[in-house]
Amino acid sequence: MEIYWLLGIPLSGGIFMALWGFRRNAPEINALFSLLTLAVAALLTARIVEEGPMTVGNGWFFIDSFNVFLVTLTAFVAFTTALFSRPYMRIEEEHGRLSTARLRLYHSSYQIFIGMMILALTTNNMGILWVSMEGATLATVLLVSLYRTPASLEAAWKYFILCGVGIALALFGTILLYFAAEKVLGSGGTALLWTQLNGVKTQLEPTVLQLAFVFLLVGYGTKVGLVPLHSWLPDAHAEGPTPVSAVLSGLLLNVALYAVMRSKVLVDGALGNDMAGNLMMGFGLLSVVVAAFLINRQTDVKRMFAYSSIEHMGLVTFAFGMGGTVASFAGLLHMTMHSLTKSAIFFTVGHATQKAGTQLMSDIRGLIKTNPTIGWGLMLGTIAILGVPPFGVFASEFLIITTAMHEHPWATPFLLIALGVAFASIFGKVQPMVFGETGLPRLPHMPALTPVFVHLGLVLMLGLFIPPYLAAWYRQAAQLLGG
Amino acid sequence: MSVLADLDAHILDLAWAGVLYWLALGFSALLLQRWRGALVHLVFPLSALGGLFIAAVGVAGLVLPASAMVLPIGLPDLPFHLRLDALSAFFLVLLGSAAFGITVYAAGYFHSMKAGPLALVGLWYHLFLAGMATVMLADDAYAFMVAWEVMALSSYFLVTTDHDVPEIRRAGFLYLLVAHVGAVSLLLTFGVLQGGHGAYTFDYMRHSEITPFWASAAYLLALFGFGAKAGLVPLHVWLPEAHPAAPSPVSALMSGVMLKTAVYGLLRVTFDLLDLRIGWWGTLTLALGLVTALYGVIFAAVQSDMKRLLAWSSIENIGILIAAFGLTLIFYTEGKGALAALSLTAMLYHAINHAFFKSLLFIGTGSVLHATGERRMGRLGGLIRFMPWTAWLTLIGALAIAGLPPLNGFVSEWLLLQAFLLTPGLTQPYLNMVIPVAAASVALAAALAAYVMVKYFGVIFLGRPRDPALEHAREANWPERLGMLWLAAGCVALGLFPAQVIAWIAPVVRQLTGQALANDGNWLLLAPLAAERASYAPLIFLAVVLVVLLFTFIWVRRVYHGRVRHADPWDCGYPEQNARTQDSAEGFGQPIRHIFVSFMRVERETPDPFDRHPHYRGDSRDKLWLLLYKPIADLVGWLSAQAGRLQHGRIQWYLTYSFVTLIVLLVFVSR
Amino acid sequence: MVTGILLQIVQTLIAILLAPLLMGWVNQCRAWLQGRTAPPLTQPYRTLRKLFHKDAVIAGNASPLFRFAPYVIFSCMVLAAGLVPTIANDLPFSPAADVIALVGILALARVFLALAAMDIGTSFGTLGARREMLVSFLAEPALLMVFFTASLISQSTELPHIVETLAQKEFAIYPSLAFAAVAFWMISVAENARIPVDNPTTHLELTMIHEAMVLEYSARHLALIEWAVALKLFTYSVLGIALFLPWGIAPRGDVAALPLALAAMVAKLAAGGAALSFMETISAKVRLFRAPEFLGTAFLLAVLGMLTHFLLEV
Amino acid sequence: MALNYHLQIVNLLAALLLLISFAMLSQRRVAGLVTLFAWQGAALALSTAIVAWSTGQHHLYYSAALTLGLKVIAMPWYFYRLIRKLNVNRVVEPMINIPTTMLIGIVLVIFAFNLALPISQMSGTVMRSTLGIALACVLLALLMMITRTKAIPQVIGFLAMENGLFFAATSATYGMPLVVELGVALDVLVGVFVLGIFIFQIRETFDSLDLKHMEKLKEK
Repeated sequence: MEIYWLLGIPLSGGIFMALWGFRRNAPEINALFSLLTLAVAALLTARIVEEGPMTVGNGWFFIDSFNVFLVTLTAFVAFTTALFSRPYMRIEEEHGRLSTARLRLYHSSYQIFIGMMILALTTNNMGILWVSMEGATLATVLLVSLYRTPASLEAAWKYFILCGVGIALALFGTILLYFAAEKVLGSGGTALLWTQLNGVKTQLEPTVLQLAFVFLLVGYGTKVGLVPLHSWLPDAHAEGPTPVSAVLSGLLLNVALYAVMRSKVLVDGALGNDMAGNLMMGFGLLSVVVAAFLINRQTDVKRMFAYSSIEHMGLVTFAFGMGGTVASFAGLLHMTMHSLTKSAIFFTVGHATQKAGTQLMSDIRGLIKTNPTIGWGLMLGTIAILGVPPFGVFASEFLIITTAMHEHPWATPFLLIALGVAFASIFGKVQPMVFGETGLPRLPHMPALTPVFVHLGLVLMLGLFIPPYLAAWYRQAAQLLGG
Repeated sequence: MSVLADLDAHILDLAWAGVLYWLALGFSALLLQRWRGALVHLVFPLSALGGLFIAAVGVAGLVLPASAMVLPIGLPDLPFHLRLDALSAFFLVLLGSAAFGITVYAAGYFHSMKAGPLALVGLWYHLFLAGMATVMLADDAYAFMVAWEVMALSSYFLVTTDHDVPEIRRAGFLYLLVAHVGAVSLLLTFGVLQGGHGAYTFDYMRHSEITPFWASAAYLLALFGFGAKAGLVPLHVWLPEAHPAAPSPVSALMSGVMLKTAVYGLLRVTFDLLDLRIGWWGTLTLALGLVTALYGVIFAAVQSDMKRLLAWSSIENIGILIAAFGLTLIFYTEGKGALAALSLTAMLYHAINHAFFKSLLFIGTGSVLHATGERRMGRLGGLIRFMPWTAWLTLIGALAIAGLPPLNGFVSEWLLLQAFLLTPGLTQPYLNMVIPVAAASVALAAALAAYVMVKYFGVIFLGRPRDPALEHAREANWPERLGMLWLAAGCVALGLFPAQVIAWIAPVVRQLTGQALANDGNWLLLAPLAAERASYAPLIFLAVVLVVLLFTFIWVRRVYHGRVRHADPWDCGYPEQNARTQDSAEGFGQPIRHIFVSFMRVERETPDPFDRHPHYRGDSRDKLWLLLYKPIADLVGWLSAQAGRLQHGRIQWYLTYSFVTLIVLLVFVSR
Repeated sequence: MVTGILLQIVQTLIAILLAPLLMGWVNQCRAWLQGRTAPPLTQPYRTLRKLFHKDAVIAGNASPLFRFAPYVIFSCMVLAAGLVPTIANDLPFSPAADVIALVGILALARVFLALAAMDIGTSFGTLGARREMLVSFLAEPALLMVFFTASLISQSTELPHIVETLAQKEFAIYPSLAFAAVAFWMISVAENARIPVDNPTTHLELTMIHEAMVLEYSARHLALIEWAVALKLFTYSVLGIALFLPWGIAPRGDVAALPLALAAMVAKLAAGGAALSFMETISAKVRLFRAPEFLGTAFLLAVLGMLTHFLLEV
Repeated sequence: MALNYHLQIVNLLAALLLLISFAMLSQRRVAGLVTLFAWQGAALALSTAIVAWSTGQHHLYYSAALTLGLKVIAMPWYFYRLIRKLNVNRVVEPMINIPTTMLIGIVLVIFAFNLALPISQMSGTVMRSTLGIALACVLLALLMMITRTKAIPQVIGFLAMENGLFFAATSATYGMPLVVELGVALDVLVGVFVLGIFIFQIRETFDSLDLKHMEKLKEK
């Protein structure tokens, strides 16, 4: 039952905003819808935790420990982002960078985007999964180009074309999947249901499935931002409004990776070898290393953190590629930590850039003086994302690196180098932004930094203590993925 | 009361309580940021008491059997494991006793600091203390790494306390970077040691077998990781930058205590977690240690900034520690248990000695800095007349670190040299060649240390004030003096009662090498192996010196008059002499620079004969920076430039990437 | 034991009393060799006496350390002299401080001298201190290496045991000791401010090392320092004797051998002093920055001594 | 017999699709490109209809109709309007010259066929080699997107790719479940709509549809 609410609220929210989004209090309503979504998601989670995996709506929706935690995460980050975007967008409007009409578009697509992602997470049908992924892309394309500046248009165009192509390849993969499935399950509706496929995965045709996986990996991998399919990501993150960057980085990438993982489970079952795992490890490692070196060259703060997202998604992909319960557990943990931390960072960065009126890091100095909360938020967020304990990102990196050293020692030198370079690059650029003398004025609006510290607080807590039910939940998911 | 009744059951709870106490003080400091008085007069004194408490727990822990506990925090399958055995206990004593003096001092030092920053300092300072204590208590990889990084992080924030200065920001960045890279390599060490499926407890590692190859890998990674923290050449570059940048009590903690956590970790991994040790590790480590020692002391001799000088001297002492560690490994793998015990004792002894005298020197320097606001030794001088307390107490530290009897520095040096000296023929001939050379370099380092300390004390406290403003230098306040007094007393006590100290270290040595150092002498005679081979009795020594001194003094006074006439110093016929004609710090280091110039990049501004206001600046920098680090930085820059080419804006190219990736993968799978 | 303590005291007193005499003897020999009329043998005693009677003149800004140092230096030297077996071999005090401690004592005295020199803050004082430390940071480890060679042979760092092994055990030729002996000679020349490293008689500030440090001292303080210097020379000489020609030193508990031992010692000292002055006469003082080379050679020789011990004698 | 007959027609249409893809690859004029795209859509619709008829998969009729409506009538009309409005119907040289493109295309086709061969062997449906052709169409379309330097041709390439996919869906498998097809169609529709908005925005921002104006975002 909750599931319909879960989908209904954001989608209706989208329509509502499309109609009345020009209202003065639209931001509040936006936040309200997100809050409702979060509430329902919490209810759903509660049920899953006690009743275990279930299929709803005669098999159209399937909710297990894996996707339900992503649903909660999505709803949560969506809500906090809505909170953050409330004052942020106001200020943008006052600066005259956005018109009311644009805000209406923004709010409406925001809700639809959330709805699409939840659909993608909860659906049981690989085809619908594809449809909703595409939908999420379409919903965000116009958000990326919201400012209508040449740069933002360019970014949006690249985003659209590259992800469009990628997603098209994913469709071909889905077709192949269906092609293989219908011979086992017979043609018709059920042949794309993941639960069904999962049941018969050992009988599926290996040759077809490995082709299918290549297409799915390249397709959804484009949205995950795996090197070398990542080219759209930094542009889109840098040019879109900051709340959008936050949800792109924090949520969309996860959902795309979720799609890959769903297919991987099937393919592993069908092939019985770890071809899929090796591919993912390769992509992951490549992404980590290349992203680390690219970070070193950045001058635009949002762009830099976009690359850091690529790096972390690479790390997660690598972890999932390694397989095994510990690695999968670490991967899931890292997903969560990255979403929370990275969105928090984007919040602070948003305020910082708004204050400085530029995204060039060289022009942002001494935040800790002008606005200590922003300064400390950015500093702590950065430290957290760089994998320094006691923040949770370290917990997952700890597990990933030690496991890698144990299972695939050859990969560790690359990780060592990449992490070192990334640390040097990011921290070396953030430190002068936070510390030192400054020329910036104080901010007229009180920035909404509660989300930041809520996120960082959670990350800190999860680094030191993971509540038992949460842990159990992760374990089930890890079992599911790592076999 | 029941706690005291069965202490061995509760000792670990007490230790953990001490850690929590520090944490609590840290956060209360954050809450008290409105009340400066409370911060200065309450928080810091209280945390000093915490130091004493931790030290006491450590002393008890040395004699009690090892005890372990599990905390309800950490990762799901990996809660924090704590364990208190002799090794941890020893380092807890080191931490606690040094921290007591330093924190008492800090209460005076931060007296004039503004409330806001002071609250932050209070927070990080106590996180730092708690982190170090937890490092020594941790009994699983995760807890260890968390504590390790908390320690690094909090000290980073302490280093960057006044972050307006670009150099300090740079120093902090360099420090955290090296610390992080080191931490990752420690992660890899534990990655090797862990048993898969999340078996990360030290207890598991202790009982697991491992192939020689992987053991060596683990050891080298550990050496790299801990070396980065300890400032082992060539990973030392951050140290001379970061230690001076911090407020003096923090510098004292970093040099005196934090560096020892690296030593602790090295001991823990090598002698506790690894189940086999290989000979060449020892030789390698010994060599590295000696290089570090000499490198450090040579650069210490040419420094002109007093805190930087002390930082370099810390590198030297770490080098000696690591060398002793390597020697222990050699003896241990050669099956010479007694000698291993001897050199390990020397190492631990030197560790705690260094904790005391280096902290003392750093805080003494801090008082000078407070009184004069000047870090360049070339602008100081003659302070013994205006700050007698600071001067005389610092002198004790200086003599101790110079390894002069009867103070503590001499004892550890003596033990180490004995370890070298009493080597019977080792099985590998090349080791027999190594030992004398090693002994020679240790002796050389010690002698140079004396040079450095004469420079340090002489230039700062003796002679004529090089700047008239120094006449108004204010003596250190009472808490500061108290802190210095404690540490100085420690130096003297450790120097005068070696037999007791060694008996007290014995449990640690026995735990690690399976054999303790038998003192063949009595309570005042220290005889490590056999009385007729070597012995040393500082108390008698001191007594005789004092007797002779007293006798001479009385005799001179009795037999002759004590008339004294005060006059100007003799100008040797050059009436132009003034305070500026004394040796500057550079001047005093000049002979050393002259000899070892090949290690340094010397930058000099020398005045030309027609300058109205002649001005000289000399600076000798570390060549390794150019030879090792800059190339790495350039390489990274180049690589990222190459990576940057991927991203050149043309959507057609981006599409091509996807296209090619697809084709390649298809080819790959359809084989 | 009682005899031991007596011997210890007697021996120390002998050292204190004879030290200036040795100094006088060296000066005398050198005067003869240079064809000057020699000062009387007791000249050093007279100088000391004169100095003790003078009024002390002290720079106005001298700190307590300045006045305190001479006493420390003197008593350190007395201690050092007391540690070396000159005539008898059972010294109850020797377990308290072995050769390494002996080096430590010498270093302590040196450090105090250097600090005292820097206290007044004249350019010459600091210059002297710097040079002194420069000389010592090479001489000290070299001296240690010499001792190490001896103690590797005798498996002990206690001087009496070393002497026992070398003198009273069965006679053996130790090539390593040859190296050590040469090194020791060079070291003691340097440490006692002798040509070619320093010139004890010069008063040209720019060339001197030791003298530059004591420029500010006068009267009783200077006397104590001069006496300490004499003691230092004496100590090094008897050290050399104990290490390299220890024959004749009375073994433990053999009181009867003492007179002979005394005679032997005086003879050896006389020879040594003569040799020293001879070397001084035939060699010229080197530039200051040659001194490190000179001492570096000594250091290397000493290390070589140890190596040869490990190569040939183990 | 009848089946065999339909099979031949579908294969013929498949060949036609491939041919059109090649034609698109070589077409310099935008308007011509649109026309070709329309023809491709028509062929696609026809083949779908035939498959539907021959196999009695009735929901395929809907798909056929949808294709006809969207890709043969609506979109081409829309594009013609666009071209007229923005008047961008000029001869445009692709990035790589035509013959080379053709060569690469042929290589791609061979590659696609080889790739699809093992799968076609086991294909349960009557349409054997169509999967290979579909894959070839997809790759060719992608190649076209790479070679074109203007916005509209790129979009058309994108849609042509969609066609290839659709063909794969209908012929290789007897069409995906209806829901999915509707979803896909909806996405395509919205996508084209969004693209339309974009093209206008691009036009008014850069007053040109040349993609070389959009190469600002890159690493210095």
